[in-house]
Amino acid sequence: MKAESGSSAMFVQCQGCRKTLFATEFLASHKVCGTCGHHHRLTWRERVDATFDADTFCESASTLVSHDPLNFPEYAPKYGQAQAKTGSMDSVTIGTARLEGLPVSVAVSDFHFMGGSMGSVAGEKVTLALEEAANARIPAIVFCASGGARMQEGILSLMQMAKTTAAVERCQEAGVPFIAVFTDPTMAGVLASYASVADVILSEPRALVGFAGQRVAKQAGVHKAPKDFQSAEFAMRSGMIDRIVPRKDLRPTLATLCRTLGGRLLHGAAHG
Amino acid sequence: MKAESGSSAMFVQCQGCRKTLFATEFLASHKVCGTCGHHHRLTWRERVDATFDADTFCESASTLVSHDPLNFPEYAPKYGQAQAKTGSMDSVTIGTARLEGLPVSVAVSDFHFMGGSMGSVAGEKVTLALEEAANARIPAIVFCASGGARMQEGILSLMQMAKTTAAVERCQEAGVPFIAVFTDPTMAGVLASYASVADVILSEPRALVGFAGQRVAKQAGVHKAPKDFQSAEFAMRSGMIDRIVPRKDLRPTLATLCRTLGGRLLHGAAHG
Amino acid sequence: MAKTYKEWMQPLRELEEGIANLESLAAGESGDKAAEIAETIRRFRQRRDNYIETLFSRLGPWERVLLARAEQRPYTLDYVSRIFSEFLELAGDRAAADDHAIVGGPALFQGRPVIALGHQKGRNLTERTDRNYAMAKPEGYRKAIRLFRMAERFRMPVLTFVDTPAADPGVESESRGISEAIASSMLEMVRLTVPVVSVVIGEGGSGGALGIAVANRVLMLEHSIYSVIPPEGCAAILWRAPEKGPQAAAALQLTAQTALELGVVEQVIPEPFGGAHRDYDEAAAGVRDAIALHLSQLDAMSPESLKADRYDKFRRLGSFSHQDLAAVSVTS
Amino acid sequence: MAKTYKEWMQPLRELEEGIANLESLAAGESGDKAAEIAETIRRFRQRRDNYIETLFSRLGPWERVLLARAEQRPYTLDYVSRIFSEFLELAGDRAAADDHAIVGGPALFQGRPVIALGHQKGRNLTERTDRNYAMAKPEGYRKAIRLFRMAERFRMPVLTFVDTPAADPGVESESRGISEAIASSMLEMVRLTVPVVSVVIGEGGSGGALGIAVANRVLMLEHSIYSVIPPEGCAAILWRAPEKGPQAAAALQLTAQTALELGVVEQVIPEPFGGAHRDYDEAAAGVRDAIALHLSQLDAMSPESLKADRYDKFRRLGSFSHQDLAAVSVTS
Ligand SMILES: [Zn+2]
Ligand SMILES: [Zn+2]
Repeated sequence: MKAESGSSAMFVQCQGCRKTLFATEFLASHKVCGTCGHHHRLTWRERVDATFDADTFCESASTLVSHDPLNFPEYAPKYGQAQAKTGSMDSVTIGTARLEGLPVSVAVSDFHFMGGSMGSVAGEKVTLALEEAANARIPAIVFCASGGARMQEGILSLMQMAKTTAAVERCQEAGVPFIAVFTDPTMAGVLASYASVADVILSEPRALVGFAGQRVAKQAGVHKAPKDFQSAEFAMRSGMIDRIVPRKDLRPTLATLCRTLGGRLLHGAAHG
Repeated sequence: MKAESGSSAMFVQCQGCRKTLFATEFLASHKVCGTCGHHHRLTWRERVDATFDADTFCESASTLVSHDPLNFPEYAPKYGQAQAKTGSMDSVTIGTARLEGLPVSVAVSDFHFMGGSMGSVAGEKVTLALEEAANARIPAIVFCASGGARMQEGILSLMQMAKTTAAVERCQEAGVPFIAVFTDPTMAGVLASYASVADVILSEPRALVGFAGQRVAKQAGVHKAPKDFQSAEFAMRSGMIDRIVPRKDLRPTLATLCRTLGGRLLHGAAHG
Repeated sequence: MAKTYKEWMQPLRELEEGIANLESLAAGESGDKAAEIAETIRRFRQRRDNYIETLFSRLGPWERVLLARAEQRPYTLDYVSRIFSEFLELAGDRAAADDHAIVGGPALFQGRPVIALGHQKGRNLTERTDRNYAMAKPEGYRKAIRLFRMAERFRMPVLTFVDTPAADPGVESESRGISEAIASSMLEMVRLTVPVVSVVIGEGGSGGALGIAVANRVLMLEHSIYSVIPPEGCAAILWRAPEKGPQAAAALQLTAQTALELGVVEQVIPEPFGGAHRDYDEAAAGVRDAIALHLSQLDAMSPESLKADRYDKFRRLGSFSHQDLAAVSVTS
Repeated sequence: MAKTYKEWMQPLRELEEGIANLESLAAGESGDKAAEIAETIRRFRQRRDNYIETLFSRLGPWERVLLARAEQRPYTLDYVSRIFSEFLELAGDRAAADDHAIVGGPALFQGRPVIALGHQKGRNLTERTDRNYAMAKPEGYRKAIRLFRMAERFRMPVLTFVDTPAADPGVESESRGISEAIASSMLEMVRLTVPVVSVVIGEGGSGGALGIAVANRVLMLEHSIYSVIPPEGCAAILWRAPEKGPQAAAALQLTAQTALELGVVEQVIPEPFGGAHRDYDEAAAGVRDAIALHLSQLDAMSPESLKADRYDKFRRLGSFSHQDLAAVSVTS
């Protein structure tokens, strides 16, 4: 949007259709364009507000910060700028919340923090959120929004793929459902790890979803791609996504999944 | 072959290249044409002789016969003729044997008995062979040669697919390897049940391997098939087969699989 | 040529149309005239019911095939919407595609979480093409496997609805392993330690049907069929004459009653008067009650015994004996 | 432009050629002349060894990348043929295809059954095309999953060899779920209750490498690399200049030594003098001994603790702290 989120401008311009929209209506629809349906990116707080019961989100591990293990060029200042811009310490925010009254463990990635990239902190927090779900026997809901691994942390960033995937096994062992929601974009190191092995995968419409970034793919000589290559719709056709869910329907859809797949957790193991 | 197996003709004609071959050489190569490599079908006894250590095959359940549960038109006389022609009671022969000294449980389907079709008896015998492998903790080796389910036994034939597949789970639980060998043809109800869930699938070259019989496929409007559609080579390209093994190499290949995948059974559970 | 469903149903349709005409006529009348028409309608309805009764009292094998395939019959989603609440369809095999010939997802059955899935036919050309005539491809069975594993992980009973002429036999299906997919789906069902109930609601067509029907209890609707091969295919192979489907249907004995007698199914669920298609709600209620009954029995079993029970059910099926012994059938 | 392997190795190649020429010269001589040539050869060899020593004592980050990628290096099957007996390659993902970029199968390691698998590069254009430059597609990882499950079922240790620039990023791979396949392969490795040892033998390229390297013990050959992204890709993203690979290589610190210091790998296996490509047998012996050592340690663990050990290994990896606490790295 032209207008900064949280600013008091009366109008914003849609990034999909370029129409001018009333800011109040735009915010009321959680930044979905009433004309073309374009789903604009949300900050983690906007996502929490749009999804979970009011005032139920309880954040944890909020003070974790990366150590810049490689002393990577330009990383420290970029990291500081992202913190200043977003008010968060890193790209992923975790905690517990309620969804239509049901307790859930939550992780939300925020693209506004260095492209939602996954370094040591994001990996640790996703892992903590999945472990919390397994330990507390509540469903895990993870909102993905990431360009991939955070290359400034080198090989340790790559290892977050294995670490977060391993945590999915904890959920599976505990029999708690893990639901991933792909939002624009869900790419590379995040897509190729915990996100793709969720029990259920939902996606917002037209989110970018893919393995190789466009620059990497181009270098590798990818061509003859269909027009909607690396979209949620392409991934859905390819059998990778369960449902493409408009933002306004996400809350009830997630609640239904918690009541069915996670139903046994609520009522005790009455059957089987 | 033009000459009946077991006859004393000096020459046979290859069904692949139509060349005339010396019967002695032909039999010495276990009916593989020395010129074009065509693998002619074997009787169950020829297969046992070609594969296992001499005089180690010990047949079981040899007296099982079908009951013709639907009193299906023409089934009883056809069944009797097949018995008279082959000297077997039904299409599958089972037992135990040794392979390079290693004990194995064996099932061999014989295409000469009503096209190797799987009815109640074949299903029972394959199940018994797999259960024997699981119980005795020895590898199971099954040679497939079948047009599919024996429709004359109606719905009970269909149920043999579930029954034999369930027996595979017994092998998996027991940790004994189950190796299937596809020979010409391995089709339909056999391919779509126990055969396809073997741990390792070997196939003889150019065996017909497919789901729908040609007549059924034609009725369903199958077209634009590649030239080698429903061949072992096509199935191999499609990721369904581990190795295409010429008949002369089957014995050492199977032995290697028994020593590696089944190695633990021989030495006791020394590790892990 | 073998009779079609349309030809077979022609007299009944004429009666129904007559009744409909009279009903619209009656709407414009009052007094004696109205009473007279009402009486005629009553007589026509009686005649229709008598006709149905006669028709169904002497259903031949081929009529049973026509009935099981009738596009008026309720399909999987017709039952699912009536039997479950909160059904949420999930999609994709996580490998290649989503198959619209098989639908499934979590739901609540009488308030309790379950996995429901089944073959889905289409009612018009667009739907039928989209659903591929309920002929599932490998991705359909692989989606089913995903759902079975979910059921196992979350301890949910599995309820499947069977209604397919056969699995898809095309080149793409073959190259993506249709045989492997069916076999793996069966194997996954064998492994389940949760209750599994399957209901054949229309056409139980060979391996494509069995691929999602390896259940503790297999039920069949009264007018459904279950067959190792479509009768036309059987006729094509035996007599090289696909048009001899009716004869093959007779020989194959593909009825619910035969399946019950052979021990293949545990219960035949009665259909509403004149067939399930005449009252979807009543048909669904019958299926719902049957599922509830069998689930309540299966609930008494431990996870291990549910798996063992399923093994034993299929282990017993067959009809044979030792040649030199007294001929005793293993089934029933 | 960044230096190529060929340019970098030019002086060494000239020395080697000189030695080869002298050797063929010597073959035709005898007496004093022969002794004289032998002495020259000796001096040339000495010079070559000194050159190698100098070269390897001050390897820059980019030279390390070139070395790890060198097509003279031994590839997976070169190690497999030297380390195992009775290796039998298995094929197919049982869903769509067989991927020649990953090879694997059962084998005997010092007489004991194991599953061995790894990325396989090609040495000439035909081979490289067939192997897709060791860039595995979904079917490669799904074949690996099949082999992992076999290892679990038959209680065989898993030994993987890592050598890939990256997973295949093409349209087909995307449409068959390359991301899902990599993630599922990692998840399958997480679940294993048998010992797993992975050896990075050349190029450990991002997710494509990690997909078969979730092991209890990850080892790296001295001159192999392991990186979250190829340096050229990193340069393309950071500076929009793929040719700045050398700078990115320096920033990424993709060496075995760094991986060891960060706790990512457990051991760096020394290579023969001048690199693994100068003596395949010696290189393989080093790998064999390292595997034997780690397997003997893992053999002491129960199935459950092997799984827990693997979880803990990756659970620990990361470098962070609470902002308001003393900055203490979690690793090493
Ligand atoms: Zn718009
Ligand atoms: Zn020939």
